[in-house]
Amino acid sequence: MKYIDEYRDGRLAKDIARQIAALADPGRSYHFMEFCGGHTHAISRYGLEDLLPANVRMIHGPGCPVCVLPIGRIDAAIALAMRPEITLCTYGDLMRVPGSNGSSLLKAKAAGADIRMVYSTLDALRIAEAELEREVVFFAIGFETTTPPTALALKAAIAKGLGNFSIFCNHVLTPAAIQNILESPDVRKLGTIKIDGFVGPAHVSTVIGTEPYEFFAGEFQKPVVVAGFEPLDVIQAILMLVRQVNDGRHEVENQYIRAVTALGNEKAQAEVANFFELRESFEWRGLGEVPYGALRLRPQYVAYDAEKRFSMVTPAAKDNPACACGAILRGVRRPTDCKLFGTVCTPDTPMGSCMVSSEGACAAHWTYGRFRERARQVDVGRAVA
Amino acid sequence: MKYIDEYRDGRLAKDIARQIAALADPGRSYHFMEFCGGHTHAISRYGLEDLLPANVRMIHGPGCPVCVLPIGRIDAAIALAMRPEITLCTYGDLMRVPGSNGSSLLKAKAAGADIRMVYSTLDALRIAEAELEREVVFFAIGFETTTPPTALALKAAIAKGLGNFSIFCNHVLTPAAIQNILESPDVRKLGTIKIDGFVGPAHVSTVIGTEPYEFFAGEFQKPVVVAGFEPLDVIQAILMLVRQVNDGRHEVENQYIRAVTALGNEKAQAEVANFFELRESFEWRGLGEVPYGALRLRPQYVAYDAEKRFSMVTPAAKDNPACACGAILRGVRRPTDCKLFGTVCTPDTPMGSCMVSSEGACAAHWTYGRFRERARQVDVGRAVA
Amino acid sequence: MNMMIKAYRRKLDVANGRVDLSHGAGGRAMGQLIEGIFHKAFDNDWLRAGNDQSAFSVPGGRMVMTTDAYVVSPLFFPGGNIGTLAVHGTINDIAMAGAVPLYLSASFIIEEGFPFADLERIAQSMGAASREAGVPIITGDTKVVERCKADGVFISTAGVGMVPDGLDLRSDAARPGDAVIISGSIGDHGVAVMSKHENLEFDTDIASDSAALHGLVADMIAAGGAHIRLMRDPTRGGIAATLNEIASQSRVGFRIDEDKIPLKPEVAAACEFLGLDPLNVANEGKLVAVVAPEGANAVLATMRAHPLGSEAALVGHVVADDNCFVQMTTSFGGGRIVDWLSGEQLPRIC
Amino acid sequence: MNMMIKAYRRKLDVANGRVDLSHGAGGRAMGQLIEGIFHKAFDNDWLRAGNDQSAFSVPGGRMVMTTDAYVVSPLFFPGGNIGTLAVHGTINDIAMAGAVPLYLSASFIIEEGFPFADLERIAQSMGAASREAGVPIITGDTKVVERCKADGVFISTAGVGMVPDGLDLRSDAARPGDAVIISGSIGDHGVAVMSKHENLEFDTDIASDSAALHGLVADMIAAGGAHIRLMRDPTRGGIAATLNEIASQSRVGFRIDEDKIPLKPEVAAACEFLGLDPLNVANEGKLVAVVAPEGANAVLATMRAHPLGSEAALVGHVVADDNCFVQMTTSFGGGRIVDWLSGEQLPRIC
Amino acid sequence: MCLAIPVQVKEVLPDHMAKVTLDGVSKIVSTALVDDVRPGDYLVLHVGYALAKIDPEEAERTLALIREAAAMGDAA
Amino acid sequence: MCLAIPVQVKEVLPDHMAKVTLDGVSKIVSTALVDDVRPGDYLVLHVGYALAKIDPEEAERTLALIREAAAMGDAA
Ligand code: SF4
Ligand code: SF4
Ligand SMILES: [Mg+2]
Ligand SMILES: [Mg+2]
Ligand SMILES: [Mg+2]
Ligand SMILES: [Mg+2]
Ligand SMILES: [Mg+2]
Ligand SMILES: [Mg+2]
Ligand SMILES: [Mg+2]
Ligand SMILES: [Mg+2]
Ligand SMILES: [Mg+2]
Ligand SMILES: [Mg+2]
Repeated sequence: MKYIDEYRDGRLAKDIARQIAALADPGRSYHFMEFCGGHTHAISRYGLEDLLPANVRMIHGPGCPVCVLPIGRIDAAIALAMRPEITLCTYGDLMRVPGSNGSSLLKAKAAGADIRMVYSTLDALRIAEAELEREVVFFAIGFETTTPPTALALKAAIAKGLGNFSIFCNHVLTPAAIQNILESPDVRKLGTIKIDGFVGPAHVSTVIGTEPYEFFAGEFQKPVVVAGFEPLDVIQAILMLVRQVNDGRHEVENQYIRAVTALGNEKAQAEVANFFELRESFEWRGLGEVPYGALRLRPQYVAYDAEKRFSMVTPAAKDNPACACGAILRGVRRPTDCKLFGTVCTPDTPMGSCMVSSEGACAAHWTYGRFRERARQVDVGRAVA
Repeated sequence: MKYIDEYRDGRLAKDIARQIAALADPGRSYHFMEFCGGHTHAISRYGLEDLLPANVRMIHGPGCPVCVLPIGRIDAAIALAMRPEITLCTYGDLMRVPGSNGSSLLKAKAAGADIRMVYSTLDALRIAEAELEREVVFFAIGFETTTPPTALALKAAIAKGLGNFSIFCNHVLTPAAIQNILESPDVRKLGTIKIDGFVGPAHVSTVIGTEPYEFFAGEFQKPVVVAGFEPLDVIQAILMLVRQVNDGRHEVENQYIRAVTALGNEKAQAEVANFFELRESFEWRGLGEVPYGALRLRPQYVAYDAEKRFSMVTPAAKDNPACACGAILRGVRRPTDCKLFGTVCTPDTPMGSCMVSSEGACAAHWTYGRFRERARQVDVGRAVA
Repeated sequence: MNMMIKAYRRKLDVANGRVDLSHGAGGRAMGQLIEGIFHKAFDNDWLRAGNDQSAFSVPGGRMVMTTDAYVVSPLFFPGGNIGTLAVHGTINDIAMAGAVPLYLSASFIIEEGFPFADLERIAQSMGAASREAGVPIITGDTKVVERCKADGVFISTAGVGMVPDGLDLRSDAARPGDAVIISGSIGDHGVAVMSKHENLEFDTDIASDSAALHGLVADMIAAGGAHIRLMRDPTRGGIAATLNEIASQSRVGFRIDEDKIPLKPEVAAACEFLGLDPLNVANEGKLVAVVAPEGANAVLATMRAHPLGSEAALVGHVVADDNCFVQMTTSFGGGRIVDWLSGEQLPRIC
Repeated sequence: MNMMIKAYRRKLDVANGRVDLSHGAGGRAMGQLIEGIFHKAFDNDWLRAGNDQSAFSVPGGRMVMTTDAYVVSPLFFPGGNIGTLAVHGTINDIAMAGAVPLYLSASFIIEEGFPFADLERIAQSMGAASREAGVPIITGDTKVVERCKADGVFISTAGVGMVPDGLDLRSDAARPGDAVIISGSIGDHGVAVMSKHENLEFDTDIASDSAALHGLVADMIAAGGAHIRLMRDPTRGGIAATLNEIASQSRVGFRIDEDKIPLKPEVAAACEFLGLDPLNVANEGKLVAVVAPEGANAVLATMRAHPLGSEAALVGHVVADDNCFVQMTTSFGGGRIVDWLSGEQLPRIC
Repeated sequence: MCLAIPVQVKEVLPDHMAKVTLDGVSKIVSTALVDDVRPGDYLVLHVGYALAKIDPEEAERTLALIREAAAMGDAA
Repeated sequence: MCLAIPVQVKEVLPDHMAKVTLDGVSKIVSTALVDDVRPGDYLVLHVGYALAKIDPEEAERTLALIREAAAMGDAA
């Protein structure tokens, strides 16, 4: 597969890993956070951890839009979907995400709600056109990658005069989340946790470009390497980060030059800007309220905004207090530090955001990595004393 | 079963049959037409023919509303039912009646039409109330018995302001059909066919009373005995007819005095008169156009008249020209005289009206009586020379 | 540390839960459903072995195999439910060959949203029926389909059994002169189900006759095996369909006597309500046996001695008839044909 | 004059007709459907006998029985249809016990309105598949349910077969050191079906691998019967589910090598499109065999000599592991667990 | 045509409805077409509606006539 | 997050759509977010929409850098 297989060559990876080991200062440890679930998935799926030296450790960030969606938003979507006139269209990822009291869209569907999995906003539009007597709501979720397709669907619905199509908007913004993590007290407090650098988003960056990361690199003095989602991309980015740390640099570098530019996809940005505006604040599951961390429809499109159109309320819903996701998302703790991990909390019965999608830190570790527990008697990379 | 079992006592029947045989003049034959399919059914179902002397013969009349419904009305109902907004409610009897080109409501249902079998107009009303977004059409069919329930459903729909309920009216009238038969050229023409008397309807008469038959008895000089549908009722009525014929009388007698009065159910008549009016002419399958032989909704209820509301057209559709139903319904021929009987035409693949319902002359003979063919080498009772 | 085993599995919430698509996807949820409901209800070593098939020892000889799909609606009705039917019906088709039923398989197609509680009730009654009959359900399958792509649950069972040495019942074996015996009253099952049908709903105490007939059959074979020509359970289409099938397969006719056919007054009354002929109404715990004349009395006496045959009756005889007519002398004294029902058994008005 | 026989039966209009409720009602219409489509397609003496069950001779020994329901949507897909699956899948579950499949039963649940033409196409391919496999469909059942109470047609097949003397394959027989062999490329079936799925529709030449494996199995047993511990066909849930099932039933772990698992480039590409792991994708003509180390080479060589095993590969080994983990060395060089899929296999975006 | 059966009124219900019975089988039907329905009455039931009452005396009279005719036949 | 794959344009279709392919598997997707799409181009495909073009030269440059790093590692 062109532009895939080349970047999955394991022999090259082993060599690069050797180069990382050679460059990594044995007297210190390197903690890099990959913001994106896509990177988390690649790391776990390909067993990258096994290639890295013990003192280079990856911290799995909050970059999975499914994981960070608050329970209340799922509850609100379920309540909406249970209304007889509503057809809720959603990406398959959301079907199993648990709401309150063990509910989920999958169970709501079983209980009679008209919920359709779609592959694309194009499918949701098609449903709305074909079933004019239904109120078709698209459960929009995702980062800067997934927002432009939602914007185009809205644009098409307006152009076609589709009065039965609306959007339940849960689009969130990457830079705001990174800033939130860097500003969190435990990350800022010297000594408790150390993030030495970031692997920056791959596909989000195709849209927003590398420029938005310059601020963090400067303000927080952390190197950022934007990287593709293939395993060689990731390992090369780690090498680039190790080099920056060793050099004392904190620059934004672009490993994913084949698809990412400094300014990103300006056409996509413009489409998004036409239809969406910032929310002052939005809850990220695991992180809490993130200022300017999400989008909503502009007021002129209120008729297409399901929250307004159907007077949706987002009920308050708390995660299990024993769930350590918040700390995990900020790199302060690891999945196995959580008492619930692998017992009460598994991908079949997730208790917190990190277990919800296979890109969450806990789910990735459970699904791909838990065999390592036995081997790892002494946790050399443990950051919390 | 009270008021059923008493009238099914076979020993009494044999004795009455013996009395009929004793009274019947061996020098002549007696031909009585039972107008009603209910009588036809009872005669076939209980094997009454086997009890009667050879010179007393029953002719099966057109008294089955399913049989006499023209193909075009079925076609019209199917075309209506195929419209996506329509829910067509119908008595089960109509489901298998063939329209043109091998179609039927059962097949239309299989092809996707929303067709519901109901036991009562009450069920159709319930469906209309429960599914306000559907156009619920009741396929109304039947004689004077079945019309009052349709009238009451219409009354209730109006009272409830049910705007999605309407009626495809195919109600027909018994006296008109009897008159049509008596006035048909082959029946009038002396010598070709002889009807010596009528067994009058049971349940139709509970509604219209015995009075409407006085006209025929007088005008056509034919005895009429209104009779119940149980086999003893029928055999007693035959005895009463034999007596009248022997006496040279042509009176209206009432064998079914336990349920039928001279004036009938005036309340039911009034309800019908409130909502229905005569059609100048209506096609009876097998009989052709019968003047004043059917009802339609009064003009003030046009909104509830599916024919008007949905601009229904009744396409012209012809029976197989080899089908002898018309002559059979007038008593001129018998089912086995038809070339199609039992070969191309069976209850599974009916070609004409008499094979359509188990109360039709051909179907009753096929379903219950065809074993008699072998025995009956010489057809003593055959009326046509 | 065994994480697979340690991993907490939330208990199936049988009281309030519903089947969703994950229960048919081949993952842990499916495993939990199968174990928590089916294995528990059917409980036996074969299922516990967890193979995709089950093994058992058979003696050499003649075996029979049969299958039926059960799609009854409503799923629960007086006297049983779809699960008991699925056990009894398939056992009966084995027993009708004179065979000793040995094992059953069960395949479930479940509609998304189906309540666990109903599924468990069905599974439990299948387990009970199979234990009572001594015929274990040793292998099965579970599929889940989307809402409105099934009707609650459909069950297909298959079964195998061994035919006693020397016995060979065949559908073409009826001979003129043979006796026709019915094991009890007709129409109970069909009327019990129809009484709960949406638009027809009427009140009655009639319960389905659903029962496994292999015990009765074993007694019959012991008493008059050599004389029994064939047996059939008159299910869909009632005894009318069964007698017509036999007639056309054996190229004979029947002459039966309406007065001799056992019929409960309530069933007769319900048939009057619905305009149905009880001869067309389904049975699920009755059999029709065609028996050589010399064995008829012995077989009949044996049947009457069995609880499931206490009302057995000799209702008529096989006659030579090229037309394969099933003729009946009505209780009224006349003659009529008993035909298959044309089309579906619809409640009729006329 | 024989009126029953003379009575004209309008030919089934297979080109344009549809199944309606009368075809499930036990009357003549049903008989005509069954004869005109099923008996014609499956054509054998057992069905022609017209009994509610079919009889056959068996030698004494160990028999296996299995059943599966087939509800695949769409009904037709590259490489097969629901009917071929229903034949192959059940034969395979018999073959996985090392048994020689003998007979099949088939029960059909048909949605009102289903085109005769589609039904005939399905039945014909079932007949062809069963003849090709030498495993006749000897008994069956047909039910018709109302529109929107099924999804075109569902088929449940059951099957029986005889296990060769001395052979005893069991799910708990895997032992550390045993070799794990896969008979060919994985994921073909699931991808072929998904490629025709409504919302996912993509174009590809991938065809389902649907095939009957009993011939391959017979060769394997002849070559290394004593060394074969167990076999499974990795259907729903893919080889991930199959290996996890075996691991937990045998209380062992697996260590497999991603590089050695046969995978077609198009299947890999389709999985990229859909965000699926081919290890979770269904197969319908593949088997996983666990073989004692000393027999592995012989079994593998035999498999490669068979057309259905030409790409067979030894992909890993059984290891001792209380956690029953299925571990895989990725083609990238790292390690990972291969887990069951949680919930339904959904196309995912992330 | 017009299948109809004799049923007995068990209970008069509001809105011109009644619970009627035939040999242990009961059903709720409309009596809107018949006046003055009381428990114990026999009605002629057709498509869920009572069309007429059955007059017990006339029913007995009919049976008497039938028996009389049969007796004559028996004697014949 | 944001599963996306590189696909090649086989055919440009009206209304900003294109038929794209990956190793013999093809699908029709939207190219409304990317300008100037031509047959042979490689695109990054996400939820049915192309988000970006892939620059073949930069792709090669990345691979060269990777190989270079690997060579250093190999030597290490
Ligand atoms: S294991 Fe579950 S409960 Fe614990 S931190 Fe992870 S998601 Fe939260
Ligand atoms: S047998 Fe058929 S075609 Fe002939 S008269 Fe009767 S209904 Fe008409
Ligand atoms: Mg069977
Ligand atoms: Mg059966
Ligand atoms: Mg299975
Ligand atoms: Mg349903
Ligand atoms: Mg049977
Ligand atoms: Mg199986
Ligand atoms: Mg299987
Ligand atoms: Mg059957
Ligand atoms: Mg459907
Ligand atoms: Mg299997």
